[in-house]
Amino acid sequence: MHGKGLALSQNVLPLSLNVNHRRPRRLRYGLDCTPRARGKPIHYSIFSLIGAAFSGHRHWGPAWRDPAPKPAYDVIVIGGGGHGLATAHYLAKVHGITNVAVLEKGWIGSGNAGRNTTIIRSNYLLPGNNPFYELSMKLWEGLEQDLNYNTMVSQRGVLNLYHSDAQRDAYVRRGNAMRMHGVDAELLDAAAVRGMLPYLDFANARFPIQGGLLQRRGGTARHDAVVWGYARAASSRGVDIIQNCEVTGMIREGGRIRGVETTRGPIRAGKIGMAVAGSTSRVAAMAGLRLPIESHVLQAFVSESIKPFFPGVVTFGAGHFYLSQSDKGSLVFGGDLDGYNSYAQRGNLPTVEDVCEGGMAILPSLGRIRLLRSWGGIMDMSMDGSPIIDRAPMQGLYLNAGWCYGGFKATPASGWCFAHLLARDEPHEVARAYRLDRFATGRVIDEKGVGAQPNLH
Amino acid sequence: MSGSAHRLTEGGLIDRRKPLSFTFDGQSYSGFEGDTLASALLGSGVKVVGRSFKYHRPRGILCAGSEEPNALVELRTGARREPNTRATVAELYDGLESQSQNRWPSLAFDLGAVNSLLSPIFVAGFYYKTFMWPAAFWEKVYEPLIRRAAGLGIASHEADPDRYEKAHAFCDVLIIGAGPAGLAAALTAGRAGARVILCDEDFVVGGRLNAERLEIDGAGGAEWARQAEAELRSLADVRVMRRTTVFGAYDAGLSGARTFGALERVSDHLRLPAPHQPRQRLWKIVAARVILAAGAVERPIVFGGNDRPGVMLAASVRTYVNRFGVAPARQAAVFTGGDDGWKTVSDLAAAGIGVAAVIDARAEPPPALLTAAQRLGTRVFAGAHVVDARGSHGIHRISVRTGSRIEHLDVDGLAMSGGWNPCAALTTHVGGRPRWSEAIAAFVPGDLPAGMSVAGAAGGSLALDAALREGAAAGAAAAAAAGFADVPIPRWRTSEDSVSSRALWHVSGCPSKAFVDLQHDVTDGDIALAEREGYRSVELLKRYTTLGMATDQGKTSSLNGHAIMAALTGRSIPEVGTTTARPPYTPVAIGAFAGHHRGKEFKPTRLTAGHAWARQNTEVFVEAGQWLRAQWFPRPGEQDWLESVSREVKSVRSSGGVCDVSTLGKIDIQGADAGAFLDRIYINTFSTVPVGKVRYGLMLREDGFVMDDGTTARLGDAHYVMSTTTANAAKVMQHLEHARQVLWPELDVQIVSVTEQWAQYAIAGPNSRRLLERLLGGVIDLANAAFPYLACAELEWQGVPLRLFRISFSGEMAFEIAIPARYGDALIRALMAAGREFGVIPYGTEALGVMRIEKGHVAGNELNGTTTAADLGLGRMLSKKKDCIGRVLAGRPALLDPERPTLVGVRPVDRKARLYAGAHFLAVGAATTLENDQGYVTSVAYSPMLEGWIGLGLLARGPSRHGERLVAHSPVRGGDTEVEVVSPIFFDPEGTRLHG
Amino acid sequence: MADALTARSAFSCLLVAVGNGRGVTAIDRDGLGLATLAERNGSRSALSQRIREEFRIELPRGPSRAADGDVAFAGTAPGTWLAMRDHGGNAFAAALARSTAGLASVTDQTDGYAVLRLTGPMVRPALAKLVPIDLHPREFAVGSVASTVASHMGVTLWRLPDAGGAAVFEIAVFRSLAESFWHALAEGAAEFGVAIGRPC
Amino acid sequence: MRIRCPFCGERDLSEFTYLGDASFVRPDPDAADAQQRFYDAVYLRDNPAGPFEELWYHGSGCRGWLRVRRNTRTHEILGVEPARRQGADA
Repeated sequence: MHGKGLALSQNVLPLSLNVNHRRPRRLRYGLDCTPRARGKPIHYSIFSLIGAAFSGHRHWGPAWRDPAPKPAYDVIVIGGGGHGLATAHYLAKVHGITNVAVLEKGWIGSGNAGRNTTIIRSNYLLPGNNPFYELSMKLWEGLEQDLNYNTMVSQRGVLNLYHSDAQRDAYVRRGNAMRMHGVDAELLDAAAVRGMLPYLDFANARFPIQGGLLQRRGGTARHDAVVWGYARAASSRGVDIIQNCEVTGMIREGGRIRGVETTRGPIRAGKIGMAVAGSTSRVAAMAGLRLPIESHVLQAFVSESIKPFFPGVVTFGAGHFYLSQSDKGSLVFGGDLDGYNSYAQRGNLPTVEDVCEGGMAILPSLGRIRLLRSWGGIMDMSMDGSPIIDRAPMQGLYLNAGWCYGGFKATPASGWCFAHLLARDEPHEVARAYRLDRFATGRVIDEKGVGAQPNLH
Repeated sequence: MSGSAHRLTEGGLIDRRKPLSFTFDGQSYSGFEGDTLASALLGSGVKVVGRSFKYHRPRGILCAGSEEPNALVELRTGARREPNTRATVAELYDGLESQSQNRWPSLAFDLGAVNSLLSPIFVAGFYYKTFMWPAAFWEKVYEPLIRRAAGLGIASHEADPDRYEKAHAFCDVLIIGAGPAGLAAALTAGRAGARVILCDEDFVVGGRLNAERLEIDGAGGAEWARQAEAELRSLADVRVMRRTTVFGAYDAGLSGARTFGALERVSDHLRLPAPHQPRQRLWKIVAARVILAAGAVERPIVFGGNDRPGVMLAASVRTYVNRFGVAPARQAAVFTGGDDGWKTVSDLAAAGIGVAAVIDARAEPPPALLTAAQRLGTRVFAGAHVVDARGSHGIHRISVRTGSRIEHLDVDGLAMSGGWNPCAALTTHVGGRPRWSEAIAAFVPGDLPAGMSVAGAAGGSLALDAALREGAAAGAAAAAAAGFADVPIPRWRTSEDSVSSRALWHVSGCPSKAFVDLQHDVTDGDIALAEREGYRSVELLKRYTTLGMATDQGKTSSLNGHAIMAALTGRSIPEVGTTTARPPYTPVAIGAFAGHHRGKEFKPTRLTAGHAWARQNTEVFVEAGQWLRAQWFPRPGEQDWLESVSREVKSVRSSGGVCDVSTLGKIDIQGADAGAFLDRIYINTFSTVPVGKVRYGLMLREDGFVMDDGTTARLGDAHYVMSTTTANAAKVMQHLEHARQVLWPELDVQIVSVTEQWAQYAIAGPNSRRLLERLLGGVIDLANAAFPYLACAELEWQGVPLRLFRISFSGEMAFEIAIPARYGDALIRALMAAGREFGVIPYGTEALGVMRIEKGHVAGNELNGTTTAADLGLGRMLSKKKDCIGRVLAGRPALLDPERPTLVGVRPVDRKARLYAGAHFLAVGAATTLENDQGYVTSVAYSPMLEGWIGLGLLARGPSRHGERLVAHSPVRGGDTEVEVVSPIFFDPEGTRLHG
Repeated sequence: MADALTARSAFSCLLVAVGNGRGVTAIDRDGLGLATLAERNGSRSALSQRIREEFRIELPRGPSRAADGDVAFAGTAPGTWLAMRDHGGNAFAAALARSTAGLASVTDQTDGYAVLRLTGPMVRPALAKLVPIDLHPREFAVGSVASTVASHMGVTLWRLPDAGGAAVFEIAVFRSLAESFWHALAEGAAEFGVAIGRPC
Repeated sequence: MRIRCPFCGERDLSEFTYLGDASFVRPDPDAADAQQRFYDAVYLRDNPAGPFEELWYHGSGCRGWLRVRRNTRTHEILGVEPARRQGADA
């Protein structure tokens, strides 16, 4: 199909994407590889690494500074996860706003950034979502060069299996929407899926595999490295990353939010952005705000390390299961939410069983591979399964929330668009639909069509 | 080679009369019943059993338990191949096959070992700093190399041939660990009459009693454990579960009863599972009280070459000597931070194994120990450290540093004792945080989950008498708390057993690599690098260096790493903190969590009463949720599905057909307020439906979007029966219960699912009435006047209740007949027999789908949760006279937007062209962009009546655009088709055929 | 015209002995008359009175089963019972509806559930592989009733008086699930041996 | 997690399905600002970290709707009662 120029906002380079290619050229958004001045981190490369080897790696400095909070900033970003740090990075880099603090109550990446299954994809159906996630994918494709940090973005493909004609028709509709936006998508029949993954259960399946929707540019990234890479890049541009600094209240003057109370004292700012995922409702409550969000626990699992066993990412269409294999050799997999509101970063046994049943249903060779570790992340589940990037009703406060379990793949675009909103007070073109008032007007973005019940999204 | 040189001639819990043969890397060896693979390998003189993760360094056996980080092997072959199996817990069986991992071409000569030469570059996190240019090289070059190098064992791609199963157990007291503390607890709780479950991951009970030379009441520890087990097995309500690991603690309920996950390795000690036996069984144990008696794990010491084969934990050396009768070395040395290591000296000596030296980090070890050493002729290095161990395929020399003096000793085994870590993981799974104990220099259980107590070493009480005392007390207390009478708490006399846990973390200034995490090759230098780069939080340290992320989950490594980080940052260990332990305690096979829910048993299968008949007439079935439904009924000579389905459609419309519609949800709704209740559920009115009539209804979610549709019949003043779509039956039932119990409890309504009670068949087509008249033989007058469209009746036929409905999905004159399901098989056979002379045929879900599209009836593809009543052309059904669920929010601006895609029919302009569901509507010639997207095709069918493909779709302003031409754009399937927008009712728009 | 209708049990052609021994004995209860009895709002005491007169049975208020002769009522939800009569067939529900008219809603379930009677020395270990509830004699006494889930299938089970020194349970599963249920039961019980008893 | 069903007794989590905030009260559909009230009731949540009243459905048991009080930080169950007001059964 013919490529088309993407109509992205002025600070995104228009580009043309040929979906027939295995993958496009890595895009270099303001690629910047020049070594840092003294005091800044040493530029990472094989050469600096070899050099370091001779000195016993003694000259590596901290990847990011550890400053004390200043009394005031132009912008405060609450939440030192991927979204918050990406926001700070793009504020500094794209918008030149460097007097920025990122406040993290624990250690950076201690929330969902470090508790996900590292999948990246842009295979969305609805016009409100599709361009946003595709911008994210393009940012992923240039991330290492942008950050000078190997985030191990690995486009080994994401395959969604279908098991019925109705499911196939829904994927056709989605695949067509993706292609209409220049996103790569291919519909595979059962034979093609078997060719790719011969060891899936084709012989004895309760819900036979009829085919799949494939996005070859989808894949995985090393989640912790994304956090550290953004932190290092933002810090090197002057952003203060302040760990162990929990926000305990909002400083309100008139109708406006002027700053935050924290465990390390009050900090004032012209604008305050929230990027706190599962803690969204709690922080919003400090500003007297009720939001269309529930916090739910999503469990994830890793197996023991084994030699290369599974190439890309696959999702089961007749159960709750998705799987990939990390570069370290662990199978990384997950499934459905536990289904009840939770702020405890752990789940219960029925979900573990449900996920493993799904795994055995499509990949019966998993049987003897051992589950090594499980954990739970607190998802900010919105009422239509899509996020909110918008101004809060009261001045000075900005919302970045409702990521459900799609937060990781959204990290770059979330930061990009939130930075744009904070810098310009207007929504970024690809995030226009993520309004807070869409639930009142009915302009919901409901990919699954399950309505106002977050645990079903 | 002969193993004899490495086996003691007597002692231990192995049966020397029962030799077992096994292979490792293709070479045959022999061991004895009672061996683990590890003890059998050591007993055969095998020192190197694997290669490390990153540097591929030769590794031996470190431990004797489930915490082993080094000795991972591939067990069994073919589809049963098991990567990363810890040789220390693999029970030996005759014919066991095992291979070493992560080496090529061989264990002895592994090319991967070049990584060791590159180790100056391969430091913690090196991959984050490089492999970035050129970008396109990542997937193509760098990553494949990394992926091949990483990973340990190789998993089979063949389906696991073994069975797994799940089981549930309930008890008053769950005791985790059958060492001295656990046995004492079980004895007291069991004697009190409590229901006790005692689990141990080992295949013999006794724990440390089997590994040490200890005595209880004059009997040997192991012997005492046998007696205790015998008594426990004699108690009716006590269950002793060996080979069973309690791997996870989960949330409790109001009663305090808590769920635990446990894995029973039913057949792993056998060559093959016995008939009807699973390989493993997943237990879900609900326990009112829990006693954690899981013991403690010894810590390695971080010094140069501490990963060399032959360097072992001191207590594990004792285990191999005392329990397995194995001599791990001929001439050994012991490196200890406290008294504990000295026990290894005496046990080795007692077994006739030479002990060249004891290296004690303390300046002044207790005099008693010194004299004992003197008696044995063992050299003592006080205030000294081992700084290096040499011998890549088994150590032969160690370097001891005393002050500034370095001395070399030739030994072929080194036992190290760096202190003890209580196994407290299960106290933290549900949120508890461990507490630092200066007394034993380790983290011990802190705040405990409700209902849990800890006894013995798991709580930091390492000595035998304390373990027995605490266990007995905990057992009695738990039984009492569960409501059982107090029992006298037994006292046992024990032999002298002082266990010290004195911290010895790290020997600095070693000439060679000192390992913290042996499996992941994390060295003290990596910890220092992480500190320099700011990854100081224990969680960041873990993620950056992968410390503690190996298959042992840091049991032997995390605390040593944290201690080094504490020293580097000038903080105390409790200040540095510890990482959270997460389930499972030890790795659990994924197959066990799935149980028998795999293959065809992944989910239950629901079969209609007519299924046996259908099986005799077709092999083509389709999954509809959990149901199986006949998709079509092929006739001999028919080329493909399209020919069969088209024939079925034409037959129905020309003569008649019968279709099993039993899978549709049926809900019995009774009560004085049943009508009023339905008025609030449906957007249209049902309280006004006369008895004996049926009405089509549409229900919304409270957010105003369509939830489900179906017909509801009024059988009596206070009795309706509702039908739902097959897919939404359960959801609607839950929705109705919510409305009845939560929203309007004042209404007198009772609802019951009768989906399963009634087998129901649709009889459609011009001959449908004749068929029924023939079948029912005058039981009821079916003439239009007496039984018009939308009539319903309850009748009795041959002594069996029947329900008859005059409704139609196909647009033909049609009936649905329902009969108690036990007669469903008889009825379908009777229907087909009676219909034969009228040319009535069976039809499946495909023909049903074609006919509903021909009639423009909406179904699943249109009821997708994002459509409104108006979108589906059903807006007029919304009653203005009453409220119903979803009415208010259906009035939101976006839901009333005239631009919303609305139901239309579409036909290819070229009547021979094919249509594809999922194609998007674009104006002819418009650019293929989302901005130009006007809607999409929801359902398509080949209509044999119109002799071409037809479709339903949702199109912006659809109803006003009949006659317009558009492009149905489908790049991923079928390409573009020019279509004409038409009415969604393609066939018999006047509906005359309904009335026959 | 059609010849007399013959009823077909959901378990017909399914129940065959598995494994060795008679650890568990299964008996098909096809034909057991079943009906859901749900009290109308405000008719609790009147309904109890009516049942007492009609069947000499005190309607249980909790999850338990009260029987007299061939009739029994098992509490399955507040104000709701599963009524049963041996060999009662579909006629039982009709009769029950007549005798409780105005006080309760009655729904025939004779064909909705497939019911097995399970007994034998290993019946509890076999059931422990299916249901997540405690069947220990102290916790699940004779007359106890439970609606729960067995290997992803909804079931209602109740305990009858012991016979031949073994516990006796009856377990009802939606008719359409009979084959899947039997498969799950037989696979788990095979190690104990499953025998098929004569219908009673 | 185990939930004590007032009718069936304490049962495993897997027998229940979750709806959410039990404070939902269906607003007056005839109110002048009905749409705003329904939006508020259907979409907005307190989503507290700590004790929380929520609705669970015992779908694999008695099919009763339950009002469960549970701590969302610890998953501790604090109380359970039938959602259906007792008056209706009197």
